[in-house]
Amino acid sequence: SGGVSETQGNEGDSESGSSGGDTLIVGLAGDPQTFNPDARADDFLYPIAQNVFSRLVKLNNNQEIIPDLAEKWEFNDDGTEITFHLNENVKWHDGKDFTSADVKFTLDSIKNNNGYAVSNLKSMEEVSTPDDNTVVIKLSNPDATFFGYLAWYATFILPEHVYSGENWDSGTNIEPIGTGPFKFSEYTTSVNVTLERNNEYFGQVPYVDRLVFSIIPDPNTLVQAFYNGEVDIFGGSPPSSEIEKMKNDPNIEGESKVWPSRQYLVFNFEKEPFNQLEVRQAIAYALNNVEIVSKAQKGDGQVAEHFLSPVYNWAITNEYKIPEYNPEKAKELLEQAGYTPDKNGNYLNITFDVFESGSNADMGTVIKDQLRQVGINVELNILEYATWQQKVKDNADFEMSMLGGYQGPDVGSISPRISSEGSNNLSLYKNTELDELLVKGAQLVTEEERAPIYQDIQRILAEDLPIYPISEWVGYSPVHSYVKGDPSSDEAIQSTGFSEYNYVKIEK
Amino acid sequence: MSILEIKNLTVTFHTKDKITRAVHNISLSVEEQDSIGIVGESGSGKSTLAMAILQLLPKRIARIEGEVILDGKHLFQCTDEQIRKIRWRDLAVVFQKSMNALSPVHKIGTQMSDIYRIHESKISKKKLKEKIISLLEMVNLPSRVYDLYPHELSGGMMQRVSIALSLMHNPKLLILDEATTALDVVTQGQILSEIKELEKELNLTRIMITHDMSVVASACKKVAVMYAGNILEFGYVKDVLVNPLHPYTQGLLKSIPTFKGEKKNIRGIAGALPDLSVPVQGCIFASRCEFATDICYQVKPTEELLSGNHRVACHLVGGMEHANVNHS
Amino acid sequence: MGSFIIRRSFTGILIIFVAIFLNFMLIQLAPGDPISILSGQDSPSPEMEEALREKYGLNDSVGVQFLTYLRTLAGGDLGESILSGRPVSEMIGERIGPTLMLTLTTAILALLIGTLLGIYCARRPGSKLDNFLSGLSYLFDSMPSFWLGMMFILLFASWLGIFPTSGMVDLRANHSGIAYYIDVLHHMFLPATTLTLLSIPYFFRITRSSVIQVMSEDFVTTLRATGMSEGRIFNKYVLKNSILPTITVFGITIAYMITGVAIIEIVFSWPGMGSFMLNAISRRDYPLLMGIYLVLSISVAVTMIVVDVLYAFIDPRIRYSK
Amino acid sequence: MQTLITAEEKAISVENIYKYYKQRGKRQRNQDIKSVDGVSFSLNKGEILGVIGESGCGKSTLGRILVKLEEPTSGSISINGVPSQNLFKQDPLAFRRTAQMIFQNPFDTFDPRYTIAKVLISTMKLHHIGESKNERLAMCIDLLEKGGLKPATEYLHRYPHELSGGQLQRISILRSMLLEPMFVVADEPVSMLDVSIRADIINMLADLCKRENTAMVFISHDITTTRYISDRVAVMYLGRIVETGPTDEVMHNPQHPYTRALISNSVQLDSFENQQIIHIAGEPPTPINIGPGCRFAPRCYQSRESCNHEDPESTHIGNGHYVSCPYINE
Amino acid sequence: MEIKRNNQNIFKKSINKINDIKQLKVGVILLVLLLIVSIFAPVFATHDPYSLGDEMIAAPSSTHYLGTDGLGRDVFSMIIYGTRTSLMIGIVAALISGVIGTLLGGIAGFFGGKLDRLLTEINNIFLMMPTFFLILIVVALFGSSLINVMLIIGLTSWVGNARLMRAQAMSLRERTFIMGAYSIGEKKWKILLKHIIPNGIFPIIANTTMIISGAILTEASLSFLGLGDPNVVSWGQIIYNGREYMTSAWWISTFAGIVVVLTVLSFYLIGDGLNRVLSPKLHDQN
Ligand SMILES: Nc1ncnc2c1ncn2[C@@H]1O[C@H](COP(=O)(O)OP(=O)(O)OP(=O)(O)O)[C@@H](O)[C@H]1O
Ligand SMILES: Nc1ncnc2c1ncn2[C@@H]1O[C@H](COP(=O)(O)OP(=O)(O)OP(=O)(O)O)[C@@H](O)[C@H]1O
Ligand SMILES: [Mg+2]
Ligand SMILES: [Mg+2]
Repeated sequence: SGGVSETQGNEGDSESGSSGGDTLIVGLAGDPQTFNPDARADDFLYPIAQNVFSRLVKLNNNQEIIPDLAEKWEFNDDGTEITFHLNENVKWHDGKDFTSADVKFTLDSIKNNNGYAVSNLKSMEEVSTPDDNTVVIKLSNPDATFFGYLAWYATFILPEHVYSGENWDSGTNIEPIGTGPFKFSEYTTSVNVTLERNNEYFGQVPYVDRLVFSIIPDPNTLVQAFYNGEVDIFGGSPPSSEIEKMKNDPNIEGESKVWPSRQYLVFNFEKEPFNQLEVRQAIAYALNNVEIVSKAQKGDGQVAEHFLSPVYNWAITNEYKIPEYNPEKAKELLEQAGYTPDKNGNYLNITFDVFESGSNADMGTVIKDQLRQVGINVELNILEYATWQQKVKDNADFEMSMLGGYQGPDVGSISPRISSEGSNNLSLYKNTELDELLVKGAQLVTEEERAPIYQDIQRILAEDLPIYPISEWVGYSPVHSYVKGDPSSDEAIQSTGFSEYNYVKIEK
Repeated sequence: MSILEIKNLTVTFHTKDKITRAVHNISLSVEEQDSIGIVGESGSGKSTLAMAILQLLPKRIARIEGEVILDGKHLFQCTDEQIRKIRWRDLAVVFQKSMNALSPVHKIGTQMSDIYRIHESKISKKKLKEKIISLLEMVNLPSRVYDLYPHELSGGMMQRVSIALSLMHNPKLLILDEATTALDVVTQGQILSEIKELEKELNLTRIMITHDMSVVASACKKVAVMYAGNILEFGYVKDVLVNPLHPYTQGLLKSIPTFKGEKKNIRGIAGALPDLSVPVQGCIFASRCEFATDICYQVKPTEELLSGNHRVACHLVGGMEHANVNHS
Repeated sequence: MGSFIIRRSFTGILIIFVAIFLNFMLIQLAPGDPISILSGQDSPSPEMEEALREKYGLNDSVGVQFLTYLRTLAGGDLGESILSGRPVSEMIGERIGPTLMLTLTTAILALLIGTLLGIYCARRPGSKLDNFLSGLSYLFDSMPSFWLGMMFILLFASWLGIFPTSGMVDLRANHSGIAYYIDVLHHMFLPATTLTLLSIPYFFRITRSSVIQVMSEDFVTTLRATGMSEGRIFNKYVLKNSILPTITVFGITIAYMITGVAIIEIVFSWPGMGSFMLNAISRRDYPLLMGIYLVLSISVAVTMIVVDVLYAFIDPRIRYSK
Repeated sequence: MQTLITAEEKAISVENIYKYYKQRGKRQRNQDIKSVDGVSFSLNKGEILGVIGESGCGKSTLGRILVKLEEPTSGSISINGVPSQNLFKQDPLAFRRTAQMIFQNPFDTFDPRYTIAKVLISTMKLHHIGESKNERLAMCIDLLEKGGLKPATEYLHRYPHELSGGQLQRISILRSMLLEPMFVVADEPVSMLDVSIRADIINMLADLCKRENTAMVFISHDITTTRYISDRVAVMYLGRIVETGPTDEVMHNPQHPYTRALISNSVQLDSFENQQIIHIAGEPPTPINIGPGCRFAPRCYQSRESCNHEDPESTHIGNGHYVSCPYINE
Repeated sequence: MEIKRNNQNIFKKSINKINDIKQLKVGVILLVLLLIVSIFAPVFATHDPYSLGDEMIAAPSSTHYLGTDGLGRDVFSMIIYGTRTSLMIGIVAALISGVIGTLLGGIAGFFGGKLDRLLTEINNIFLMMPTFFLILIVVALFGSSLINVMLIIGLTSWVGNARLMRAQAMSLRERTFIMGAYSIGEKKWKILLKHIIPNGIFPIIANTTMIISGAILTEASLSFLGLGDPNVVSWGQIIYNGREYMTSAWWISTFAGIVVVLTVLSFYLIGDGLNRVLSPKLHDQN
């Protein structure tokens, strides 16, 4: 696809939505830090922003790009210009008209104020507004990732009359005005954020009257609040230890979806012993992803098999898969690299730095255990994130580490993690051939053109092993079964993004 | 007429691992307006005797036998409520450590008023203050003491406060337990003479516990010499001190240096108080007595009543030889 | 008394300044960088990072930053949070209310219950109840707070369903007026009970030993001899004499109210300083951290002064010495 | 005789000792507590000086200064003619051996967690007395038996609370004597003891002084005991010696009005029936705001106008008897 | 000879005393049990506590006495193996805190004056300090090891001890036997060490036993900050790891918690009993 999308009609009947009096409560793990969704990265604002604001285009729970404010769009031939045709008669929550000028304002502001998306939208050269309902974005070069980034994060379209000037970066002191299905109603610090139905919404007008985000920072408490029915939609992923129980609970529903987000090992190419290919390979053979996922991640992971995220299946090749679990081979490789077992039977002593988050520590423990079995003694360091960041990311003071995170919205988004100058290339891996391929892959537009290039990339990754993917993150957002129409449901999936609740009905 | 009658009073302390017989079968009668001094070494049971009369011994560990009759009332048969009424009205006490006799964080006036009201609640605030101040003046204390805290007074002043406190309701019987021991001589002399004067004024009967012979000598009519829970000798001060009959009393007097005349060699009584948790068959003093004979170790001496109400519990009394031998 | 307070306040202020300096250095020298953290791990944005570093003066040397901080502080300004860009004072102001509500309630409850139990046991030392409560106090002392909190949630919210799991208000019901306050109390019950149970042992033990000691003092015997009833001796005299150590413990409890209950606040999603502070720590929000620790320093200093003054007020012996 | 004794032969000579304590409370700023306010005396070897006076007159403070448990505000002390300041600087331990102190409360003189053996042995170790543990233990046994605590092994392994006050005081004296001091201060050594034990302790002290030729300052408020033990007495009032002289001279012929009052107030067994008590008015004053005149004047039964202005000099009235009162003959 | 016999007597006496005092007896037995377990952990453990079994979050049963944790490790064996680490951390950290608190408090209370005021204010500053960052700096400067964990916990928990000791020292320094020690020529600091501290230590011991449990629990939270050693099992880690399993597997943190309580109890009983042995007076009263 990637071309013109079909128009998304307003199938939902706005009248039927007003069942009256219903309140939908969604768990939220922390306080939003700002009410400008474009200024900074703020994961706690994100689910709120999804309901208050709209983008030009957005990603749904299947990682597909679907229309939002832009009804339809088209690329020019060389892929350097995108023309967006906006929905008509869209109104801001304060009643003012939404126009293409707001789009231009937003995109320009992100650039001028160094909003979070500024790096992602680097190739954006100029935004022009031929008329009130048309926006044209000119790119400096063809960029396959651009469109995805536009649909992803910190690219919500903001009203110029609210966010211009000083107001751009004023935290939660500004009342968020958007074009989304819900209007902001109130925010009580650390308690809740309440939204109300926006009857003027250009898409499906929400069924519930109020959407309340209940702020519960402790995941275990959130689990209990969810079981006890104080929260209707869990909001985010529960701790892995609970997933199985929830899946078996007839009163709880929720679909697991693989995300282009994965856990992978990184090896420091500038340090012994990981500058040796055999050692990296030995580790790859020694690890059993199946066991890691089943023990440490339980339900929130899926075993990784390829070097790229399986979400982009068109780019995946089975020719260059992750090495199969083979401990004997691992030992062979170590001996090949010139290591001999010491008196404890260990070929190697390595350190492994992991930051404390989710199941990272458990994964570290399992990895340690598996490596022990092939004669690699691991000293596991579990660090607080900030310390880890300084040690591993800034100072490259590590041997082996583990990283995770979003690798979308395009397959090319892996670039910062593996390209020589990539901002997230913790391995300090340098390969000019790979760099060229990454640039080329991003500049092509169609999947058919791009696939061979990304297969080449997978070959290089398999040969050099700068990273070792372990698992794909599986998003599982449980909801009570009386909640219908959550973003993954059939009726909603084609028109709502992650955490967007305008299709939700409460049927108790 | 006797105001206080103690009959065969025995007090034992039952602690975890032993039984201490602190007061042993004591009988004593106190006449109205008497002043009786009780002397004896530390641990001889003086305070226990007083506390038994006051019913202030810890109930859990102290067993009391015998009878104490105060002004016709059998104290041991009274209920708690009745005892509380008797305290301070009929029976008041002044303790040794007067510095700690009152709460350090309350003003003297407040505490005195509080105590006054226990037995006399229907008095106006103003009257009460007047009354307290007049009490203070009675013991030669300035009225500003009313507003002071205990730590702001010297030892002598606090002792006076204690005395004023005890005289608050004109008690029939006043017990002074080492009330002047901690004071220096000048203050002690002053207070003793003040007490004697007040006594005349208020018709007090007084029991004075001390280990200082000279205090008894100067301030009491009668004296009881206690040793290890027993009264060994009792009589008028002038009889007992001039003509001590019990070897223990004699020993005590011999260990005190004289002020006048040549410096006579003094000497203490060898040994120490016996372990009160071990029952003793014979005379309790036998183990330290230089004249002890076989009978002293075997048979408990009975009290001999001599002329002038002078009573002694000693097998050797009557013979008197030992005393003479020693005096030469 | 007046000059005493002034003198104590003076040293108090001095100490706060030393604390500000130490805090600043510790926080800055510790590994971690608020901007990179802010930028996230998925797709860091170097341009935004640079702009923010410039904005918050993080490119200056630590010394210069400290001076800048002092200068803004002198103007009565606690600065602006790096994370949210809002004034620190405003952010602290929003959370301090619920924290104070929870901790004051529990401190007072623990004080009352702990002290009463302590007194009760002190009057019967060695009794079965005394032994039982003393043992219990050690049990609660060595119990992790999150464990007790979670147990309460499981028991009273999940199993019995008589109390809400967490939060401060019922978001569905949206109460107002009297109903609102009842709702808040209903929500406060579990966290308050947990905290109270955890802090009772301190009050219990301190009161117990202090009362036992005072009970053995001579003046108690005097008062008994006057025929004063046990109740009055106790309530008026023993209590005032034995209250001093309890005041110290209460003072320290109060001083730590703002930051000391973070874990319980998080377990029960109580909208206080708890999660806020831990978040500020993990994200290295320097100005916010400085603000929080400044509040803590001031409350410690003030408490110390108040405790000293209270001591002097209760115990006349302390009043004019030292 | 007296003129022949040179300073060198004096065991201890004390000149113009002052001890002012700073008042810390805010009310009485700048008003010192004049605990000891100009005291001078000297002692020969083996001589015992009794110091009497009412509570708070500075006896203990003086005692502590003499053995350097406290520093005087001004004044000098020489032992055997050498300023104790120098002695102490040269070798503090040696000084401690020279001057010893015996305390009032035997029950609190020893660390409650130390056995008697440990107390004595640690003292020996500190002063390098004895070589081996066994030798020291033998010395302990010897010492205790000499001091009348037989059999010594009975006592060695007891804790202080397992001993009587008399026994403890003996041990306290023995510990001091272990160091063979030149000079001992005994601060009310028997006031906490029972009458029946006091005599033995006093005898023990007196004997030791005579035997070892040790000079002693015996502080007490008990007139008869002081008379019994001391060769000379000094009567203190508010930080000053108001009268001093040979014991019987001062006791039986007191000159200063305060001494007279003091002696008449201390009841004696041998004269209890016809005692004439001299009353002195008022409370013992605190040594804070002492006026310019005679410090006893405010309470003196024979004070006159001039007493309030002139601080009387100490005058010799013969036979080594000194009195600080100009009106003694009236 | 003589001395030898005495020493024997003292040894026998101590044993007798231990037998006499119930709490000491119970405490010592508990502690000895713990020590035996910590030394001979492999003998008692039924499984390798580091190997991840296939039965995850299994309830207590005859194969897994106390069940298994989320990674399939045997909780019983983990607790057994964790004994050494946790005991050591608890004891050493509490000792450090006790020693520092006792010394600083003792110095402040005993010497008094300016030193006292200075130390008291330092004490107050410690109350105001963000210990979290102190810990991070220590990790950054000295790396992470168990020694550092113990040091850090000890260094940040002495304030209460110092306060207690100061009060004790202030009242003890007025006692006659301190004056007596001066008068025989004992030096000031020696008096502090030999007399003031031993006589005033009990409240500090009681308080320090509580620090033991604090340290055992803190260790786990520190290991998440990069201080400490996730490579060695400890009770604290078991408790914290069990946190997210509290609904599904209560046994993980509960049993480890009970062991911590027992340890604290044993130390409290020993502390209390020891005080009775060391302070001869109390012993007799007992
Ligand atoms: N509460 C108690 N429990 C156990 N024994 C006690 C108690 N009170 C006193 N005794 C014992 O009773 C005996 C007598 O003590 P008491 O205090 O009556 O002596 P005392 O003659 O007043 O001595 P002192 O002159 O020292 O005051 C002592 O052996 C003492 O140990
Ligand atoms: N360390 C000190 N600080 C302040 N004042 C002190 C100090 N030591 C003693 N004083 C004061 O010095 C005066 C003399 O005290 P000292 O103890 O020498 O008297 P004393 O004659 O020994 O009395 P007593 O007979 O009661 O033992 C008293 O007023 C006392 O309050
Ligand atoms: Mg008594
Ligand atoms: Mg004295």
